[in-house]
Amino acid sequence: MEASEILKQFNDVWQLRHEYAKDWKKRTGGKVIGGMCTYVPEELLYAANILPVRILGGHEPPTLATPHMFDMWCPFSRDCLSQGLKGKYNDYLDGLIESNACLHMRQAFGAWEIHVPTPWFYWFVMPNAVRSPRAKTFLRGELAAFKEALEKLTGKTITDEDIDSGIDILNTNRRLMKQVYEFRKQDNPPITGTEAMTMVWASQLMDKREHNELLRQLLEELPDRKLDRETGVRLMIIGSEDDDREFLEMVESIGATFVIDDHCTGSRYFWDEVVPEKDRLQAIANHYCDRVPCPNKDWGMEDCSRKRFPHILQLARDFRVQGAILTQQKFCDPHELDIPSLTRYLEDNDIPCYFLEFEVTVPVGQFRVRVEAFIEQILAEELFV
Amino acid sequence: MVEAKKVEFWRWPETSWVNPDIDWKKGKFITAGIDVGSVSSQAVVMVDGELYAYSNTRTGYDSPESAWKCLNMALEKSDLTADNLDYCIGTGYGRVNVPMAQRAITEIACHARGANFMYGPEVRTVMDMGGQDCKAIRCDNRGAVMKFMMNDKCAAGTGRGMEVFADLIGVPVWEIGERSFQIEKEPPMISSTCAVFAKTEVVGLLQEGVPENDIIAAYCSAMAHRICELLNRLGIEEKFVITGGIAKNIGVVKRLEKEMGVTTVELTWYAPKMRDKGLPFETQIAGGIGAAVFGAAMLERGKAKSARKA
Amino acid sequence: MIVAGIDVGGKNVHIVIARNGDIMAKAGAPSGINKAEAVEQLYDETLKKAGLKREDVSQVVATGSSGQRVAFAGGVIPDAAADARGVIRLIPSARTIIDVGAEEGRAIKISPEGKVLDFAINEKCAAGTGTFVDTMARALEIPIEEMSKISLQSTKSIPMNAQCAIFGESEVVSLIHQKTSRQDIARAVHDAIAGRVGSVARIVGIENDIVMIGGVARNDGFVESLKRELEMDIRVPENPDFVGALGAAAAAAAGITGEKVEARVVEKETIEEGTT
Amino acid sequence: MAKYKTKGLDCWQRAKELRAKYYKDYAEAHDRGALRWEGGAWMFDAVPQSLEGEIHVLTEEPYGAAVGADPKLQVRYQEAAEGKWGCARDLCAYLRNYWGSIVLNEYAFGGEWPKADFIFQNHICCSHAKWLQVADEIEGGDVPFFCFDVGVGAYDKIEDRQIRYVVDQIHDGIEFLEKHTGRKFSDEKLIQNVHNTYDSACYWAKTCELNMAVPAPLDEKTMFSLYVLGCLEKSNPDFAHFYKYELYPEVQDRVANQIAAVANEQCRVITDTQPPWGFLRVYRYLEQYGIIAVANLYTNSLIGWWTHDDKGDLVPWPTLAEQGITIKDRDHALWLLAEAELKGKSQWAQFYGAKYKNHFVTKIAKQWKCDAAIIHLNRGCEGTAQHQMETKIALQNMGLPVLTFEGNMADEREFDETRTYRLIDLFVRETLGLQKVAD
Repeated sequence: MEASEILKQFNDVWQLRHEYAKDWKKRTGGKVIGGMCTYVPEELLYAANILPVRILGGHEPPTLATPHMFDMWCPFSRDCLSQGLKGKYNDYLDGLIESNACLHMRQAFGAWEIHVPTPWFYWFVMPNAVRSPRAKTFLRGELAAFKEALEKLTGKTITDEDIDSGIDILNTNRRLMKQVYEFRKQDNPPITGTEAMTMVWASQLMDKREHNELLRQLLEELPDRKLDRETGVRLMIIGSEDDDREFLEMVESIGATFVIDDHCTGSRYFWDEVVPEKDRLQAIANHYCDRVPCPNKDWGMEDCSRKRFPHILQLARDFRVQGAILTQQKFCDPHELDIPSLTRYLEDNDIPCYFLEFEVTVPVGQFRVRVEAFIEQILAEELFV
Repeated sequence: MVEAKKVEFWRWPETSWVNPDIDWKKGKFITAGIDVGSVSSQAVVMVDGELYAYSNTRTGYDSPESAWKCLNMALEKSDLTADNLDYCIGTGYGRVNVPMAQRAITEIACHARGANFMYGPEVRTVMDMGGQDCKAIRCDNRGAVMKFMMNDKCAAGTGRGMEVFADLIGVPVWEIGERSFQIEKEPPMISSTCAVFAKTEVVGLLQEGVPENDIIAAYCSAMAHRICELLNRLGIEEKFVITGGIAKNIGVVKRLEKEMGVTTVELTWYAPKMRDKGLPFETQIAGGIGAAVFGAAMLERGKAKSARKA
Repeated sequence: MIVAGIDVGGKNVHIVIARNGDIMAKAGAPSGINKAEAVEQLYDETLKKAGLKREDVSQVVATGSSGQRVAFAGGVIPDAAADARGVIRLIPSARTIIDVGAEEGRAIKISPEGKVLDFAINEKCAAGTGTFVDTMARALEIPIEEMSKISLQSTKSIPMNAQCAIFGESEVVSLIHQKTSRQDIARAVHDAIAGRVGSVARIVGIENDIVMIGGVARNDGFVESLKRELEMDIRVPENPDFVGALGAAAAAAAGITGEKVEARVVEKETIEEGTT
Repeated sequence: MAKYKTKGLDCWQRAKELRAKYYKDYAEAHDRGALRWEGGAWMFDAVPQSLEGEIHVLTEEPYGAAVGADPKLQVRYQEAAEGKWGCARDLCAYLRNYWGSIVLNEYAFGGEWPKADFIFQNHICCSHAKWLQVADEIEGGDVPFFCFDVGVGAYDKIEDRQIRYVVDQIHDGIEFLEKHTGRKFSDEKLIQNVHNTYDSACYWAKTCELNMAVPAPLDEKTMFSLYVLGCLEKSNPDFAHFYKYELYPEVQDRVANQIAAVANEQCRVITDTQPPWGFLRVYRYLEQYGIIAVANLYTNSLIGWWTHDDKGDLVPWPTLAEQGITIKDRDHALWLLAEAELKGKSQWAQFYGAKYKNHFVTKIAKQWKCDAAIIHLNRGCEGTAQHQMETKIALQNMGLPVLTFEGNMADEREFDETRTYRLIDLFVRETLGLQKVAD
C-alpha cells in the first residue's frame, strides 16, 4: 500500500472514530472503553481484550456542555462532554475511565457519569508525585485493583501472558511510531507534521495490532516517499492535546513543517516504553511514573526542577527545530502554569517561541497572520540580507 | 451601509499626498506597499526608497477593490500609474487579495520595518494599534522582528473599540485626544474590558451626567492600560514608537507614556523633511512604507525582478 | 383602572398603556443617551395616542436595564419578571422564555402562573446579544432586516467562532475575503449567536412552549437558527419587543410595583476574609 | 420588631488578633532566628512545625485571599504576575496574587516579600505543587522544595494502601526537612501538633454542626473569618485552643439562648465555594431580606473533618480523646493525620466526581434545613468550583430554588457587582417571593 494511502487510513479512523469502534466490536466481540487522558494503563486493557479509545472533541461549539460546565472550563473538556451528551458514544461505549486527570477533564467525567448512559465507570488513581519512588509502589497496588476490576467486568482472568502481550502490543506501537518520527529528522521529511500527528491520533482510537500492521507497511514506504512541497521552517509544536488538523494544515501550507511535537496526542503519548521485568504490574507502574510527565505531575523532589523541559529541548535539538509554537487550550491550568517558564527556558536556549491560545474552533484567519509573522521572524535573514 | 445616513464620527478622514520634489521618471526602482487592513487601507509608493506618494482610505467590502481604491487615490495627483510599478508588496489583513502585488508580507514585519524607516534605527519596540488587533513588536536596528505579541480573543482596546466609542458619544475620533485633557481631574478608567460592555458602561456614565470629556478621558486611559498590559508581557525597550491610527490620539499616547514611564520617540530625520513639505504626518502608513521598503531592497539585492509593464 | 408599563432597555424604550388588561396605546423609540428624556417624550406621545393625561394613569411600573430612569414610575420590577408576566399573558402555555436584547441574552423558566422559577443570562461576553448582530450587519454592509432575509436563503452552515463582537467582525471580513456568499455569512452569524443563546437556554432546562421575545425575535433568520440549534419549535408573539412593557403594565394592574432601587449596602463591621 | 435577639461574637476580636500575629510572626521570623516556610492551606503543617526551635509558616491560599479582599492591591499584584511574569489571566486568582506579590517584592502586610527557607507542600488540585514551584522560580529557584501527593481517591475508597502511600511520602519529607534545615525533627512536638490539628479540625466541624439550629447562631460571612485560622496553621496551640475552648463553647451558648446571627432569619441558604472576597457586603444585602447563609461544603470542610453516622448523616469526625487513642510513635502520628485528612475532609471528595460533591451538598442542604441555594460560579478557583453546575441541578432536583452568579473570589475584574445585585433582586423577589424585612 502507498504511504499516502496508509496515512489516509489513519485520517479516516480519526474522522470516523465511532464507525471504526462499532465495526471493531462487531468483528471481535470485544468491549470498547474510553479514556479521558493518556495515563490510562492501556496495557491491561489490551490484556483483557478491550479496545481503549481516547475521548476527543468534535471541534464544534460545545453548546450542550454549558448547563454542566460553565465557561471557565477548558474548551476541549467541554467539547468532549458535549460529544458524549450528543450521544455519539451511546451505542457502543462499554465504559469510561478517569485516570486522575486535570480538573477540567474531571468535570467532564463527573457530568458524563450522571448524564451520559454508560454501563461502566472507573476512577483510576494515577498518582501525581510521579518522581517520588513511593508513587511506583502505590501505582502497582492501583494497577492490581484495576486488573481485578477488569476481570470482574469481562468475567475472564488476566494471566501474566495476557499482560505480556498487552505490554508487547503497546511497546511495539511505541517503537514503530518512534521509527516513523525518526524520518522527520531528515532535511526534507517524507511525512508532514499533520500526517505524523494524525497517525498518533489514530493509534489512540484504533486497535493497535492493526495500527502496528499499517505502521510496518508505512515504514517500508517512507524511505522512497518524496513530498511535492517545500519543508520551509522546521517547527516544533508544544501543548496539551491537539487534534486540530485544520490548524496544522494551515501552518504547513505557509512555508513551515512541524518536525516534532510535545503533545499528549503526540510524542508524549508514546515516547517511552515499558521496561519488562518479572513483576509485570511493577513494570507498567514504573513506565507511567517514568514517562515524560504531564505538566500537572512534573515537579522535583528537592527543588523546583521539571523533567519535561530538558526532554523538550533535547527533542528540539535532535529534530533541528528553528522555532516552537506553544499552544494552549484556553483555561488549561496545567500548561498555563508551565508556559511562562518553558518560554523562558527555550528562548534562553535560542529557540524562538510563539504562543497561541486554542478554542474549540480556531480562528484560522487570526492565527495565520500570527504564524506567518513568526515564520518571517525566523527567516528574517531572507528579508534583510 | 448601516450608518450611511448618520455622520460617521468613527472614521478618520481619508488622506493622500504626493511628493512634489520627486520626478518619478528619473527613479530606478518604483515600489509600492499596499496595506489592506480590516478597517483602513493605505498605499505607499516609493521611488528609490524615497517616499513619493501615499493614501489612507477606508477598507471596503471587497479587498481587491480596496487595494485598487487606495493605490489610485495615492496616484490621483500624479501621472504615475500602476503599470509603472517595478514591484508591489501587499500587507495587512487582505494581503493575499492585493491584485497588483507580486508578494505578500505580514503587517507585523512591515510595521517593524516601516517604523525603523520612519523613526530611525534606534527603535526597539513598536506598538501598532490596528483596527482589530494590537501588536507589540520588538525589533533590531534593521527593523527585523525579534519577538512580537498580539492581543488574543478579546478585542478590548483596539482601534475598532475606539471607533465604536467615538460613534457612541458622537465625538469625531480625531478630536478625542484633545478633548480627553479638557478635564479637571483624571477620572477612574472605564472598567469593562469588553468593547460592547464598555459601551453600556459609557451610556451609564452619560446618564449620570458625567461630563463628556471625563468619559473620553476614562476611555482613553482604559485603552492605554490595555496596551500597557500587552507591552508589559513583551517587555518594553526604548526607543519606543507607536504606529497606526491610535498614534494620532494623544489622549491614549500620553496616558500610555505615563503608565509605562516611557516617551514615544519623536520623528527623527524624516519629520522636518515632511513638515517642510506641509505633509500631515500619517502614522497609519507605517505598514505600507515597510512593504515598499522591502520591495526596494529586494530589487536592489536582485532578490526580485522588476514587474514593470510600462 | 388605567396603568402603564415602561421598558427602558440598552437601546430602546417601549411603553404600553392598558385599561383593564386591554392595550389602549403602545409606542417604542430609541432610548439614546439621555434615557430619562427619551422616556418623558415617548410617554407623552403614548398618552396622546390613548387620548389620556398623566393623571388618568393610576399606576406606572418600569422595567428594563435602565428602569430606574423612569422618575415618575411607582416602582421598578426586574426585567425577567416583566418578561414572565408579559409572556404568560400572551401565551399561557409558555414555560421557557428566551429574550435577546441589545446587550443581553437571557432564558427564563416560568411556572403556569408566570412565576420565575429559574433564569440564566449570558455572562461577560457580548456574543449572544443583539449588538453582536448589529456589528456583523455593519461588517456585511447591509441592514439587519436584509441580513435576516438573506440568511434564510442560505443552505450551508459555516462554523463561526463567536467569541467577541469585534473579532466576529474580522471573521466576517475574512469570510468575505474567502468569497463566501453574504447569505451564508449571514446564516453563519445567526448560527453562532444561536449557539450562545441556545446554551444559555439549556441552563434553565428547556420546556415547551418556548417563546422568544426581545428585539432580536424580529429577526426571522435568527429565530430559524435558534430552532435548528434547539431542535424545537419556538413561538414568537407579535410585537415581541413590547412584551417587557406589557408585563410591567400587567404588574401595575396587579398592584405589584416592586420597589425603587435605593442604596443597597448596609456595612457592618468589615471582616477579614481568609482562605483557600 | 426583630424575630430573634442577636449580638456579635465575644471571641471575634481574639480571632482577629491571632490572625494578625500570625502574619507578623512570619515577617519577623528571621529577626528572631526562626525558620520560615511556605505551604498550602491544606498542608499537614503539623509536620514541618515539629522541627526543633521556632518556626513559622505562610500558607498560600489565605494570603492570596487576604490580597483579594483589597481590590486595589489585588489588581496591582495580578497585573504584575500577568505582565511581568507572563502568566495567564485565568489561572487561580490567589496564585496570581501570590506570584505578583513576589514579583513586586512586596508583602501585603507591610515590608518586602519575606522569602522562605523551604517549601513544604501537598498536591491535590492542579495548581498546588506548581504554585510554589513557580514561586520558587520567581524567587531565584534556590528555595528547597518538597511536595507530596494526597490525590489518592475519594474518602470511601481509602484503604491502608492509600494512607501508607501518603505517610511514606511524609517520612521522606521529614528527611528532606532535617537535611535542608539542619534542625532535628522532634517526635514529641509532632505528637502534640497532631493533637492540636485534631482539635482544630474536629471542633470546627462541631461548631458548624451547631449551625443546624434555627435560628442559626452563625452566618457564613462571620464563619469565613473564623475558619481561616485553621487554614493558616491547624497545629498551632493557640488556634486549637481557640476552636476548642473559645469559639465552640460560645456558639453552644448562643444556640442554648436562641441568639441569632441574623435577627430576622426567614430564609436559610446553602452556598458553594468562596465568595468574591472584595464584596462580602453582598451577604449584608441578603440579610435585609432575612436571608442567611448557614452552610457550605467549603466552609464546613475546608478545615473541618466529617464522617457519616449509621443513618448516613454527616457528623463531625471524632477527636482523638473521643476515640480513646494515644499516639504511639512518629508513624502512628502521621498515620492518624493522613487517615483523618483523606477520609474526613469532605471538601476533597469533589475531586473524584460530581456524584461525590452532590452527595455531600444535598445532605448539607437537608441537615442544615436550607430553603434555597446561592452558588457563586467561581472563576478564581478550579478546585472549589468543581461540578458547580451539577450541584445546581442536584439541589434543584431536591426542590430548592437556586441562584447562580459568575464571579471570582479574588479578581474583581471578573465580578460585576451591579449585575449581581440585579440577579439577586430577581431571585429574591420573584423566585423566593421575599420582601425586605425591617431591621
